Amino acid sequence: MKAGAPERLIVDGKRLDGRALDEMREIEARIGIFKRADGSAMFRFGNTHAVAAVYGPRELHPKFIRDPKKALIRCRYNMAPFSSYERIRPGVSRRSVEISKILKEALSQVVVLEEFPKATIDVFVEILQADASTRCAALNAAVLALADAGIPMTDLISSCAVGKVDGEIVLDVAGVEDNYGEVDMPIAVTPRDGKVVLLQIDGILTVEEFRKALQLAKKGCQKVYEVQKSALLEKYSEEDVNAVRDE
Amino acid sequence: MKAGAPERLIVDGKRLDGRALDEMREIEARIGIFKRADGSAMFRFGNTHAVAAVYGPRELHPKFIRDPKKALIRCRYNMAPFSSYERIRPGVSRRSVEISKILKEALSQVVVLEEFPKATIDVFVEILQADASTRCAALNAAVLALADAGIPMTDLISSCAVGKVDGEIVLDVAGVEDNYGEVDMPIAVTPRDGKVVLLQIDGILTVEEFRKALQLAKKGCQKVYEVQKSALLEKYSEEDVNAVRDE
Amino acid sequence: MKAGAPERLIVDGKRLDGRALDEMREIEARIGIFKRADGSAMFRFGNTHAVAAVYGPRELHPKFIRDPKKALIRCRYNMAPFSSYERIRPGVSRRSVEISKILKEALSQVVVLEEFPKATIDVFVEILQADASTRCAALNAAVLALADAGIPMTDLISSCAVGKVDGEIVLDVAGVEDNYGEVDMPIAVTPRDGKVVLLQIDGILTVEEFRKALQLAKKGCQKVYEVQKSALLEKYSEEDVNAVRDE
Amino acid sequence: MLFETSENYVRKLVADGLRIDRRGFEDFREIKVETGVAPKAEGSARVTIGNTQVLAGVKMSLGDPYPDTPNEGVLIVNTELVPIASPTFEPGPPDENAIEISRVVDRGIRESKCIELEGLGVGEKVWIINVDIHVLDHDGNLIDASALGAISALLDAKIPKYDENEEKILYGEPDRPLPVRDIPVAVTSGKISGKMLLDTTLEEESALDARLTVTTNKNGEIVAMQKGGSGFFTFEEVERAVELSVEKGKEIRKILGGIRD
Amino acid sequence: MLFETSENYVRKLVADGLRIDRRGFEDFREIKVETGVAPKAEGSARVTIGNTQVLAGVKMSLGDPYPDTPNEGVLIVNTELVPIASPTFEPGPPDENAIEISRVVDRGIRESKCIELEGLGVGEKVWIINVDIHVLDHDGNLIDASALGAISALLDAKIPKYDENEEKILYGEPDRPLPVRDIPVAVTSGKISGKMLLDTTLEEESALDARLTVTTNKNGEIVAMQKGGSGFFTFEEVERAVELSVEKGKEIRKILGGIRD
Amino acid sequence: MLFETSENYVRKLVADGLRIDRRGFEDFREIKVETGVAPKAEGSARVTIGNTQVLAGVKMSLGDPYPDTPNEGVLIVNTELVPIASPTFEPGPPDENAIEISRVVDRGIRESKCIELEGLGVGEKVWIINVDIHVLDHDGNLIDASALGAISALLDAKIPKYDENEEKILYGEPDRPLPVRDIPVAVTSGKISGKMLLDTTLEEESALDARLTVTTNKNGEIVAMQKGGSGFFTFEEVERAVELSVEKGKEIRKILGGIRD
Repeated sequence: MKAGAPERLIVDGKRLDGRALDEMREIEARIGIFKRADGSAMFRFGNTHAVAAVYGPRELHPKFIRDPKKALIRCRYNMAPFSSYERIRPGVSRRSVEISKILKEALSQVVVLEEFPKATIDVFVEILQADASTRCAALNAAVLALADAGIPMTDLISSCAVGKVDGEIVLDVAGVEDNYGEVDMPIAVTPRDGKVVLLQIDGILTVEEFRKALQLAKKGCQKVYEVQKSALLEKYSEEDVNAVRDE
Repeated sequence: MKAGAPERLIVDGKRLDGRALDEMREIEARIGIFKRADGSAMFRFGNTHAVAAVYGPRELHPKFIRDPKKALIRCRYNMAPFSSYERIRPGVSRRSVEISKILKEALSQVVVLEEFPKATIDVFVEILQADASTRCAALNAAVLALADAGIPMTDLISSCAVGKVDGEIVLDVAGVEDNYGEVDMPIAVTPRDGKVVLLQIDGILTVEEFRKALQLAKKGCQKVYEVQKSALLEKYSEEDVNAVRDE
Repeated sequence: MKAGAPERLIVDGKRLDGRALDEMREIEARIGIFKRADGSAMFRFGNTHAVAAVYGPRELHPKFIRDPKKALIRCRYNMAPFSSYERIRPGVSRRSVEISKILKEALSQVVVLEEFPKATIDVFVEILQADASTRCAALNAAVLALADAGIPMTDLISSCAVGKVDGEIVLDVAGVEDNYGEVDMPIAVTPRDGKVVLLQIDGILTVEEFRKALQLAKKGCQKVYEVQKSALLEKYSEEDVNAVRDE
Repeated sequence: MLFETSENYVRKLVADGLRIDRRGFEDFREIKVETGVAPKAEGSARVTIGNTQVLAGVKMSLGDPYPDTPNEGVLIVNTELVPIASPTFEPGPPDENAIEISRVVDRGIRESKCIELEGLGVGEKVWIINVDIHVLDHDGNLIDASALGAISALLDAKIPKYDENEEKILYGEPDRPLPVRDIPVAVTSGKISGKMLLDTTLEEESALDARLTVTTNKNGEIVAMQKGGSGFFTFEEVERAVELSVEKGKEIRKILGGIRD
Repeated sequence: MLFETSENYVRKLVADGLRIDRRGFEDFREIKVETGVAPKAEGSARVTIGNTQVLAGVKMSLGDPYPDTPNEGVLIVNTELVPIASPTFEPGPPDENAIEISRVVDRGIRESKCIELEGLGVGEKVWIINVDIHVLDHDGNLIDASALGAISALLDAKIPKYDENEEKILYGEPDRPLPVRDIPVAVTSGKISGKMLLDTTLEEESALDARLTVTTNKNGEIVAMQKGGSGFFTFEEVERAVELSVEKGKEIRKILGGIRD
Repeated sequence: MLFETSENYVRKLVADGLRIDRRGFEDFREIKVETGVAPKAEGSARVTIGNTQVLAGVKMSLGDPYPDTPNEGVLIVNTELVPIASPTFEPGPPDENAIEISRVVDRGIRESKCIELEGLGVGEKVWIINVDIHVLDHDGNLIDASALGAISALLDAKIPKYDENEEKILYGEPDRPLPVRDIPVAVTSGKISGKMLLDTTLEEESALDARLTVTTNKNGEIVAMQKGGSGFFTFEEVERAVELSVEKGKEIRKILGGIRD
C-alpha cells in the first residue's frame, strides 16, 4: 500500500468526488480550435484536457518509407511540462512512445488510408492537464481533429477508461482513485460498429469482473460518442462538412 | 550581488586592468592560419582568442534543404573545453546554438549568396581562450576567414562589445568586469555602410545610456576594422586577392 | 595495486585456475546457430561466450556511402547487459565503438569485398558472457558466421590473447588474472598466411618479452584455428559448403 | 511557389504603406491574457495575440543553487515549438528558433530582476522555477507572445507549501505568491521593405528581413535586446525600435495589471 | 513482392483453417526454458519457442527507492531487439516495438505482484532489479517469449550477498533466492483473416491484423492486457482471448515449475 | 577521382622508394611543441608536425574516485576532430576515428603510469584530470600528434590551489606541478605498397593499408600498441615497427625535455 492513501475510496456507494460508480466526469469537446492546423479539436474529461491537431495528408519523407498503396498515420502523444504536479521533462519517454503507438494503431483502423497512397497524415496530441485517462482523451480529440481536417473515416472512435476501486468496477477513474485504485482499463471502440480498437489493463481482474468492466466501458464510450457528435454537429450548422462521412 | 565581487571596478577613471573607459584591449588579427581550410583567420581581444575556418562554397546535402537561388551559410560557434576556468563540456549548448545562429545571420548580410545557388558555405569558429566578447571575436575572425577563402562580400563586419560597469559606459568589457559588470552589449556593424548586423543587450540601460553606448560601440568597431584591414593588407602584398571585393 | 588482489597469480608454475602458462581455457565453436541470420556462429573461451550473425551482402543505404568497387563491412560489437558482474548499460560506449572498428578492419582483410560492389555485409556480435578476451571470441565467431553465410574469404581469422601475469608471459588470460594482471595483448592472425590483422597491447612489456609473447600468441591462434576448422567440417558433412573457399 | 508569391505580395504592400489585415504599422493585434489555465501548475497563462496562441506554465521544485548565489532561486525558461502549432515544427529537441525564444525570454526576466530570487532558499536547497512555454498556434510574433506568457504565468504563480518533516512539497496547496516586483515586456520591431512594423503575422514574417526585440521594464528602461534575421538595422532604426518598445510596453503592461489583484 | 505474396498466402491458408506449419490455431510451438545460462547474472534464462530465441538476464544493484515506496525494491524491464535477431532490427536505442515489449512484460510482472518488493530494502537503499531481455532469433511471438524469459530469469535469480562494512555487493556470492510468489504468463492471440491464432510465427505476423496479449496469474485472474496492431477485435473475440490465455497460461506455468526446485 | 589519382600516385611513388615531400621513409616532418598556450587551462600545448596542428589542454576538477582506487586521481582523455580541421570532419559527437585516438592516447598515458595518480586525493574527492585534444589542422599522423600534445600539456600542468574552507578550487592560482614521472611517446608506422613509413601525411594516408602505433616509455619498453586499418602486418613488420618506435621515441622525448625546466 502506498503512503498517503485514504482509508476508503467509495463511501455509501458514492465515490470521493461524489460521483456514482457508473458516472463519468463532465465531458467537453470542441473542434476547429487552432488556425494553422488542417484540423484541430479539444476533448476534456474533468481536469484531463487534450488538444489535437492534424496535418495532412501531406508528402512523406524520406521516400523509402512511403507506402505505395496507402497513407501512413504518424502520431505523437505529448504531455505539457506543467500538466502534472511533477513537472514532465520535455522529450519522449517510454510511456509516451507506447501511447503514441497504440493511438496510431487505433486511428489506422478508421481512416480510409487507401485514399492517399504514399502520403502521411500527422496527428499531434498535447495533454494540457492530466488527471487520468489522458490516452482516452487524446484519442477522442484526435479523431475529432481528423474529422475537422476532412479526412475520410469509416467511423469515429470513442474512448474512456473503467477501473476497479475499493473492489468495485467504476467508470472513468479520476483524481485520488487514479493513485490508489486497483485496476485501470482504458478502452476505445468504434461507436457504430462496436469494434475494439484499443484495450489495455493494468491490475488484477477476475474474468467475471473483466466482463462487467467491458459492459460498463461500452456505456461510457457511448456517452463520449454523444458529446463528440454534438461537437461535430455544432460545426455542421456553420459550414459544409460532407467530407465527414460518419455523420 | 555575487560573492567575491571587488568593491569598485573603476577607480579614478581607470578600470582595474588600467584601461581608460573607452579603451580596448590589445587586438590581433591574422589570416591564412590553417592549411586544410579554404579560408582561415584568427582574431584576439586580449585573452579572448578565436580561430575560424571556412569550407565552401560546396555541395549541400541532403538535396531538399538546398536553396535554388542562393547559397546557405552554416555556422558553428564552439568553445574549446580548456578555454575557460570551468571546463566546457564538448557538444552543443543552448548558448552555443544561439550564438551560432546570430553569427550566421550577421554573415548572411555581407556574403553575396546569390553567386552560389544550391551551395553551402560552412563557417566554423573555435574559441581557444575565453575572456568576454567571444562572439565578437568569433565574428571578426569569421569574416576574415571568408575573405581569405575568396568568398565575395559586399562589406566586412567589425564587432565589439560595450558595457556598463560601476555605472559607467565602457568599451570592451573584460576579466573581472565581465563577472561583476551590470550590462553587456555586443554589437556588429558593416564598417563602410554602418549597418547594424548583430546587437544584443543583457542588463539595464536607460534610453540615454543606450544612446551613449551605441556611439562608443561605433568607435570600437572602427578600431576593430583597422586591425582587420591590416591583416588583409598583409596578405595582399603576398598574393593576388582580387576576390576580396571590399578592399 | 588495486584492492583485493591475491598475493600471487602463479604458484609452482601453475595459474590459479590450474592451467599451465601456455594453456588455453576450454574452447567451443559452432556454426548455424540462428535461423533468421544469413550466417551465424558461436565461439567460447571458458566463460567468455560470443555469438555472431551475418546479414548480407545486402543493399547499402543511403546511396552516397556506397563504394562502387567493393562491399563495405559494418560491424557491431555489443555486450549483453547481464554478461558482466556490473550491468552493462545498453547502447554504445567508447570501448564498444573502438572494438567494433578494429573487428571490422580485421574482417575486411579476409573477405573478398570486390565480389559485391555497392553492398554492405553486416556483422553483429553479442557477448553473452564476458571473462576476458571478448574481442578475440567475437572475431573468432564473426569469421565463422561469415563462412556460414557463404561469403567468400581468402582465409579465416583466428584470435586469442596473451598477457603478463606475475612477471610471466601466459596464454589466454582469464578470471582474476584479467583484473590483476600486468599486460593484456589480444592478437588475430590469418591461420594459413600468418598475417597479423589485429594487435593491441595494454601494459608494459620489454621488447624481449614482446617477442616471446608474439610466439606464444602464434601457438594460441593455431589452437583456435583447429577448433574453428572442426566446427566448419561438422557442417560440411551435412550440406554443400563449397562457397567456403578456405577449407 | 505560393509561399513566395505571398512573400512578394507582403513586400509590395508594405512598401506602399499597407498591411494585409489593414492594421497600422505600429498596431498590435488584439491581445488576450487568461491565467490559471493549468491547475496543476504553480502558475499558468494562455496568451493570444490575434491567432497566435501560447501557453505558459510555471512548475516549482527544490534543487541545488548556483555555487555563487547559494540562497537564490534558479530560473529556467524552456520553449517547445510543438508540432501542433505549425506544419514546419518538427517533433524533437528544441531547434535554434525555440532556443532563441527561450533565451530572449529568459534574459528579459533575469535582467529585469523581476523575480525576487533572493528569498527563495529552503535550507540547503532553493526553489527551481521552471517556466515552460508551449506554443499551440503559430501566426507570427512568437517572441512577444512567449515573453508575455512567461511573465503572466509568473504573476499568476504561488509558491507551494513545503512539509519540512516529510521533506515533501505539497503541490496543490499554495503558500504565498511568487514575489514578482517588475513586469518586463518584449516588443519586437520587424523590418520589411525598409519599413518597421510591430506584431508581424506569420504571413508577414515570410517577408521579414530582420527583427529587433527590445524588452523594457516598468521604469521604461531597456533590460534586454536581441537582433535577429539576416537583414540589418540602421542606427536610427535601432533607436526608433527602442522608442516603440518603451511606448508599447506601457500599454501591454496595463493588460497584466489585473493578474495580481 | 516476395513478402507480400507470403502475406497473402498466409491469409488464404488461415481463411481455410490451416497454418503453414500445420499446427492447430490454438497450439504453441515447442517451448524450451533453460536457466542459469549467464553465470555473472543474478538470474538468467534462455527461452525458445520454435525458432524464436530470447535470452533474459537479471542484474541487481543498490539504488534509491521511489519516494512513495521507500522500502520497496525497484523493477526495471528493458528489451533490446539486437540486430543479430532479424534483418529489420537496427542498432540504436529501443524503438516503439522494443519499448512496447518492455512495457507489456513489465506490467505483467508488476501488476501480478509476483516479486515481493517489500522486503528488498538495504539501509537507505533498495535493490534495483534490472531485467534485460535480449532477443537473439526472431521467428514471431516475441511478447510471449520475452515475458516467459523474464519470469524464468526472475525465478532463477538469487540476491547477492552485501558486505555492509565495505559497502560492496559481493557478486557471484548468492545470499538467498529472490522472493517470487506468482508466475504471470502472457499469451497473445493474433488475428488473421478474422480468425484467432496463438503463437504466430514471423511469417504469419506479416499477415497479422491485430493481437491481444492477456497476462494471467496462477489464480487464473487477468493481471495485464494489451491490444496491438491496426486491426480490431469484437467484444466476443476479446472474451475468447481471455479464455485462451487462462487455459494456456496454466500449461505454460507447468513448464516453469522446475526452476525453483 | 582526383582523390584516387592521388592515392595511386602515392602508392607508385612509395613502391619506388620515394615520398611526395622527398622525406626518407623513417623521417618525421618538423615537430614543434609550444606550452602554456591556453592560460585558463591547468596545462596546455600546441603541437605541430608539419602542417598538422593539435591543441591539447588539461582541466582539473574534483570528483569521485573509482571504487577500487579510492585515493587515486582519474584521467579522462577526449578528442574532438572539430570541423575546422578538415572538410571530412563533421560537427557532432566523436566518431570512431576520434574515439580511437582518445583511447590510444589514453592507454599510452595510463599504462606507462606516467602520472602519479596515487597522491591526487583531496578528502573524499580526487582530482579528475581532463585531457582534451583539439585537432585544428589535419595533415596526417593525428595519433602521434595527439599523443604528443597530451603528454606535453600534462607536463605543463599545475594543480590549482584548493580552498578547503570555501570548498572551492582557486583556478588561476597554481599550487604545484602535476606529478609526471615518465614520458610515453607514440610512434605510428604506416604501411603503403608493402613498405613501412613514419609520420604519414594526409595525402599518403589516402593510400594507407594499415598502421601500427607503438607507444614506448623512457626505458624503451612498450606500454601500448594499436593496429589500425584494413591491411595487415607480418610478424617481422611488427617487430620492425617496435624498433622504430623505440628509436624515434628517444628523439621525440628530447624535444619535450625543456617543458619542465
